[in-house]
Amino acid sequence: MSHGLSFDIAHMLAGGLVLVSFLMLYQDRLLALLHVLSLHAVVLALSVAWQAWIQDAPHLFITAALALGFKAILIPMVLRRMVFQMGIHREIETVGGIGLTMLAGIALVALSLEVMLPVTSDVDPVAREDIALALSVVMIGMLMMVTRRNALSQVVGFMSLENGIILAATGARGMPLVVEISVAFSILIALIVIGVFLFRIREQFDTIDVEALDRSRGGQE
Amino acid sequence: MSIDPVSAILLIPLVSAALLALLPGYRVGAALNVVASALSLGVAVSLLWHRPAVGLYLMVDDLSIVFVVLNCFVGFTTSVFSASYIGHELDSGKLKPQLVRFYHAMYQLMMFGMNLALLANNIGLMWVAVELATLTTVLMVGLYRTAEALEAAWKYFILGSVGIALALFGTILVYLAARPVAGEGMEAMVWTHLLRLAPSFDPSLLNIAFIFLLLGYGTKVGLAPLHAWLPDAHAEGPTPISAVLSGLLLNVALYALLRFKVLLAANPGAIAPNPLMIGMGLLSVLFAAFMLYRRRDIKRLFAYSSIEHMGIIVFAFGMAGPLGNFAGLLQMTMHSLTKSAIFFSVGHVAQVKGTQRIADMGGLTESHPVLGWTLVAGVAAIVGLPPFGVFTSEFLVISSSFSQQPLLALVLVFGLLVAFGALLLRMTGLAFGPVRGPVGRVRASYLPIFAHLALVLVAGFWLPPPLVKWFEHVATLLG
Amino acid sequence: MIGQLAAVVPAFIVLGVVGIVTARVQAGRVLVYGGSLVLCAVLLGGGLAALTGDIQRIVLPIGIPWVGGHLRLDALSGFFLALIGLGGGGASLFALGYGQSEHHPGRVLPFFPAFLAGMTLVILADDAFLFLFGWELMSLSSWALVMAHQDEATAPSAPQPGYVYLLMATFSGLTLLLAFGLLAGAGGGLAFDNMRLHAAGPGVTAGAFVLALIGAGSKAGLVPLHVWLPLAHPAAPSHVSALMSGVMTKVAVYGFVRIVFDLLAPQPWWTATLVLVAGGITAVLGVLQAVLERDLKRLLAYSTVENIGIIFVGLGMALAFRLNGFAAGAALAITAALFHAFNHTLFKSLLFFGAGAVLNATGRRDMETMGGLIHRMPVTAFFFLAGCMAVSALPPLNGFASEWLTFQAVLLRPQLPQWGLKLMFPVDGALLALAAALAAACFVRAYGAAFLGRPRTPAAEQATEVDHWSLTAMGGFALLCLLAGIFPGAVIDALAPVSQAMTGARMPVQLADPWLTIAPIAASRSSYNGLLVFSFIAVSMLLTIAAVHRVSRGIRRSPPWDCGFPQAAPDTQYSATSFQQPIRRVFGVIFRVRDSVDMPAPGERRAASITQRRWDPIWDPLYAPIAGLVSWIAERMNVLQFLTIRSYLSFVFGALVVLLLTLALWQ
Amino acid sequence: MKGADVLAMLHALLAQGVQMTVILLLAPLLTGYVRKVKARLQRRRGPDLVQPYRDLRRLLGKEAVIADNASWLFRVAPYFVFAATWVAAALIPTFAANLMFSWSGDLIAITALLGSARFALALAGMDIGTAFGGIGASREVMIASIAEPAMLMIVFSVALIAGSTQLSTVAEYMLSGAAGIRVSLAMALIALLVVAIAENGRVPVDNPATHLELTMVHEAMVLEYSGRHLAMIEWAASLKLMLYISMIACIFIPIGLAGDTNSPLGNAVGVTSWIAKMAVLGAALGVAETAVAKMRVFRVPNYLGAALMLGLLGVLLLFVSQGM
Repeated sequence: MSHGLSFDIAHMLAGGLVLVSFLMLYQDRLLALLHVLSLHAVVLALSVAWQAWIQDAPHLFITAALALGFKAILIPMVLRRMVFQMGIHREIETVGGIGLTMLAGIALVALSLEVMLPVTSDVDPVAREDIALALSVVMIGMLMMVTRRNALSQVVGFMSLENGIILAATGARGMPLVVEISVAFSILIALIVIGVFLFRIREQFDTIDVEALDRSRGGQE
Repeated sequence: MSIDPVSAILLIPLVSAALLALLPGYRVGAALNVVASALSLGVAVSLLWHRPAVGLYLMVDDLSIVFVVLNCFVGFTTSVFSASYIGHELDSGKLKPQLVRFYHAMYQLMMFGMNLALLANNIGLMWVAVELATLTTVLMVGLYRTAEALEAAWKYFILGSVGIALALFGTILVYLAARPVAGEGMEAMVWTHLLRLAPSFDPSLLNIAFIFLLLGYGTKVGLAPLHAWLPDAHAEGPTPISAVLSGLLLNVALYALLRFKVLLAANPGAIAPNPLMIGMGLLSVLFAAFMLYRRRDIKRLFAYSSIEHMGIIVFAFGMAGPLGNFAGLLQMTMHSLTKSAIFFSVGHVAQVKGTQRIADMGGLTESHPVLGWTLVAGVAAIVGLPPFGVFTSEFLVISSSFSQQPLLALVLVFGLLVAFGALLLRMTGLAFGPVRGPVGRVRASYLPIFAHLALVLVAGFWLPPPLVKWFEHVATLLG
Repeated sequence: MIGQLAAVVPAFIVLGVVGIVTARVQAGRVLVYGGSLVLCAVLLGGGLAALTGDIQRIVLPIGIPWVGGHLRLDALSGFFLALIGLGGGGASLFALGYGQSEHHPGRVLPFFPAFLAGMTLVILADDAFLFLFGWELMSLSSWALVMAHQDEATAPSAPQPGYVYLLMATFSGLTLLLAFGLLAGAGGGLAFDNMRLHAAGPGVTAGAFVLALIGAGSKAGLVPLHVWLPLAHPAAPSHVSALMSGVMTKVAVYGFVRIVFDLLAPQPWWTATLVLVAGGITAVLGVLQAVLERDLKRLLAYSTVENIGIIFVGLGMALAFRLNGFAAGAALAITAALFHAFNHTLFKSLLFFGAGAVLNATGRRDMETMGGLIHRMPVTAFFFLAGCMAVSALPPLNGFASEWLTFQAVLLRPQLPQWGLKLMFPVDGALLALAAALAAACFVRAYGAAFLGRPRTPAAEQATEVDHWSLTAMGGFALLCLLAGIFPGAVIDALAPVSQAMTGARMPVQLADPWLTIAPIAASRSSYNGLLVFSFIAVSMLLTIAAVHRVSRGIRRSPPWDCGFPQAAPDTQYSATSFQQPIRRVFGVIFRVRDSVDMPAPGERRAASITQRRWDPIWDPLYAPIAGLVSWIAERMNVLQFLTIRSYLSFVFGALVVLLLTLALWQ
Repeated sequence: MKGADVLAMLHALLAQGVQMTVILLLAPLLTGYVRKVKARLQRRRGPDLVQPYRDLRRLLGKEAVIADNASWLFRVAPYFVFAATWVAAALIPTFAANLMFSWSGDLIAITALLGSARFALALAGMDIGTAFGGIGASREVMIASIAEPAMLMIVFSVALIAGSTQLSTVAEYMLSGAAGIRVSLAMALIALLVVAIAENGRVPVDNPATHLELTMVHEAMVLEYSGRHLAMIEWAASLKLMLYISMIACIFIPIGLAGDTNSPLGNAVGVTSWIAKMAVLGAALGVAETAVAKMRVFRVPNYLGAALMLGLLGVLLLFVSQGM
């Protein structure tokens, strides 16, 4: 198996993740956004699995499985239920226009590439593009977090950010602790989702409905 | 059987955390908490004489030992303070017994996280440890379960998560930079290896890594504009946690940042991290200075003062050179001791007055002479007046930076003055003038306050030679 | 000897601790003030001995570890130590009695010795750290003393004395710190000896000079940095006020002299002009505000501002002479300045003691509520009169001697090549003359309103003479004022080593002149003999009295002429406010004084009233806008406390993007 | 001490004593003379030249009536005023320069001595606590607060030209003609005339003869005085007038001043020329007082301010240029 091909495929998958990130930016309806999120996680899972294969690092398959099972299926499902529960499945929400956000996303990708270009000494010639793409995903994830009003979209943004980090971590050959990190992040995301659910956070992260919290604990003692 | 002290420092809090989670009863819990903290402190002090060999995961060097001892010391005094504080909260019904159990367990878990972060010889492990410490504090900030407390914890959690992510990305980049030189796997994350090999790393990757680390760990340090969680977390959490947050957690995050700064400094091709640190430091000082004026909540006030001081410290480390680094270390130590002492006083004051609103307090030197005067002394110390140690460090920061960067030093001095004006204004109102609010007695533990202030006082005119030697060595290490 | 003097500092601190412990018992007062008195005597003796002794140094293992704590005793520090010893000793003596009436001894006793310790440390310090340590300690402890009576302070809307004071003090400390930072250079040579050797460039020298002027000037009370002084000095207990006005401002003068004359290389000529301008304006503005003041202690504080101006004019002239290589002139000017500093310590302490005695006896600081105290407190009144005459620069007392010397320095008129100096010398001469005349007016008013006339309130009517400790302290200073006035040559000769060390020259030996005349340059040029003037006046007065009483028929007491309105109320007297009215009309334009009279129409039964509004030419255009600006920014920025998490996240994001952009551009 | 020294000293003491006695005794005469001149100019006969002596004797002989609440200060002040003025006057070279004690005080000291006297008198004015004393003292110090600096500026001008503040040295310098005619000197002269008028309470600043409340300054201050105290004050006022006129004479027309008190001829010339100068200047004062009207109190500061400015201008000119 030639190095060229294996890296090309890895590269393609990373590029695909960026593309899906843009898709996310484009979606202004929550339900569609959740679909794209699943897609994002699937592409990540593929990428991680591919890395596990070419790096001959079977433990990375755990990460891939986690990405697939947890992020592509479970979380979107939960979020979907929450969307319906809260009755916000029809809401449209962005801070700026979609076009502007997309432009900003492109600028961020350009910035990521620009800062990564001087990286030269790496033995893997493609690795720096990989990192640049991962960086792009991270940046777009953050952009998403700050341009969306709805708490759920912000969760989605954070997840795509985290996907970018996992991408970078798995792309870094031989990086230890990746599995632990991905597990830790999954827990973090779970906590955030639970928080959003518990606090009945509809609009933004800030408007915490504490009474809802008390109800969920079984009411006042 | 002999346990090596490094493991002991980690095991003591971990085991006691488990025990505390199981043991019912406030008194037992508080006592165990104090004992465990005292034990940790004892072991930490023993590290001064017997330094174990550097391992793949853990190590003790000149930089970390300063932090570890300080960490364990403040951890211990805070546990003493916390015993009386939490007792009062329990009596007044603000906390339920099972929450207290949870609190004590979390306290030790947090100490474990911080000690681990300081002792880690592995950048991955360090990251994990810092995040562990952060998450435990998130839980403690929300301890009171009030709307404000939950909101503060939530804010802390969200911003902290983003910081976590950014720091991790930076860590990955460092690994990537190290991999070609240090080889794959764990080797490329071991701090001592990294430092040795740093000169041959790819500088561009290091640069990007540092930016992410600066923002990631900087969020924990509380640098403006990443500070937003800090004031609320300090204000809404239990006061011992405010003291620990300001006194320790910020330091731990700073420690992580310093580690990477050393790495960058060792690489000739990398950007100087110093201008970035100076910039963020100054921004934090100025920002916090102006934010201090409109504060109505006494704990939030001192939280902003922590932001200001972190700004000064980061500025000092950014000025670098043996003088700047020395000043930064000293300032950091002094700030930990002083700020936690202030929070101890403030905690008792808030308990007496039943509120944290500054407007509802007044004339403390009249109604509660010990608390009032220690508060006055604490504020005098924190704003950098002699005979307290912060004066020494600020003296060094300003005098050394003015000859190098007169304009920056002027900005710093301006910020210090503005902050001074705000703190003085509030302190005057709190400590002097007519007595406001309830004047009941308080079951206070003055010992931690006195211990901290005494240390800060002595440091104001005399620094023990061994300490100076360490600091000087670390200062050269930091470049 | 320096060892003993250095040991005085910790001894003071120990006294402070004793003060904490024993604040509640009577013995505490005796212990603390008695102890301070003894230590001050040590300072006085050591300082006087150091005037003629060799330079002594020691290095202690304290302070910045690699620098150490450098201490040094030379003529200059000896003089100022003696000043502290004198002022501090007097204040301690006074407080032995005055302190009895203290309501909160716990708030005074611990800080009084600490204050003295701080000042002593400043004088002894020979490195930047210890100097500033002492400097700030002095500020902090005196602040605590100012805060001691905070609860009795003025209206909450007025600027809080303690607040403004400590803020300005810290400003001064930080400015000096910057000056030392410049002087130390990149090498961090914080010891003064390094700075003396370190040849700084002209830019650095000028920068350090300006910073030193601002730093020391704001502590001394130089306009426009004096605003804290009239707030803080009166707010403290009176013996502390005396110490602050009489001694602490001198410590600030010391700081200026030490940095500018000792540590710095000669500066460009405009620096001297700067000092001359600041000094002249300070003198006149200070005394004008004193004239308009009703509060006796604030009046004294403003008068301190005036005297600081006079001292700085002397120092400015010394600088001007020094940089033009006219050593004899520099010696004369600096001697005049230091002599005046010495005198000011004497008479201002005396006056504040007097004000304190009045405050104790009547509970009042407002002169409009006093009157006739000369009958109730004859001894205090007598000593206070001596102080008033001294501060008004009237011969044969000491204030005149030093002002006379200052005028002589103005009149030297060497061929100064710089236009700025050519202009400022005569202008400062005129300003000093104006200040001296206004000071006389000011103290006629103060003495007349407080001690003369008829009592205006029952409090003044029932005042009683104060205790013997206080009277002894006042009497001692009054005597010293007279002695320094009639033997000025002794002081000038004592100052010769200082002048020698600072300017490289000294004034001619004065005590060798016949009849103890002082002649700064030559007797044909100018000379003054305080002793002769005093004895002339005394002898001719006694002769006249003796002669007149031989021919005269004695006196008869009767009610004063009442213009046909018998039993006029004390309110009909000329009050302090009415007394200043002519001067207010002449100089009021500076203060934009507005008098609005509310005169009831005929038939109305309410009282007429007059309200006076005054604009402060420094506070209003300078400090109020700064305070407003800070407040405005704080208000605007406060929004940042209440943003959504998303906004905070966007800050993080923005920071990330900015930093990455910077990186991209940098590469 | 050798015999010759003792002799010389005794001689010097004698000269000094004579000078002091002479001015003390002649001062009331000068006052009477000015009054006489004024009366004649107003086509009155006026009182005798020696009327002031009679007044003094009468006052001295009378019982002094003082207020119930007068303090010791009130009683001491007149003597102090008298003594301080007398000492100041003794420092002025009237007929001879280089008198024994002339170096015990210079022009600045003379100004300050007069200031001391005024200080005491103003305080005395406030001692009783009536409106009159206060109003007088208040106005007096206001006037002094400008007149004194103006006087010092004049002193500066003169001192800068002559290189000394010692009146004897100044007089000798002026006598030598080295000063020539200078702008600053002229300014100083004008200013000195203005100041002298103000300081002596003459028209147009004050009127020594008035007792109208609204306008009086000096007389209001001393309204409570009677008997011997008043005598002292009156005498001091005369002394002061003499002092100023002598000073003007000594600085600006030092002709005939004896440089050495040892020569009888010199002394004789000195005394004669001095008396002549007094006569001329006193007459000039009388004329001036008759010719102008008293001004409102609050115009006085402008009037004196002009003198101050003139003095300052003179000093500035001297500092900036040597030739002025």
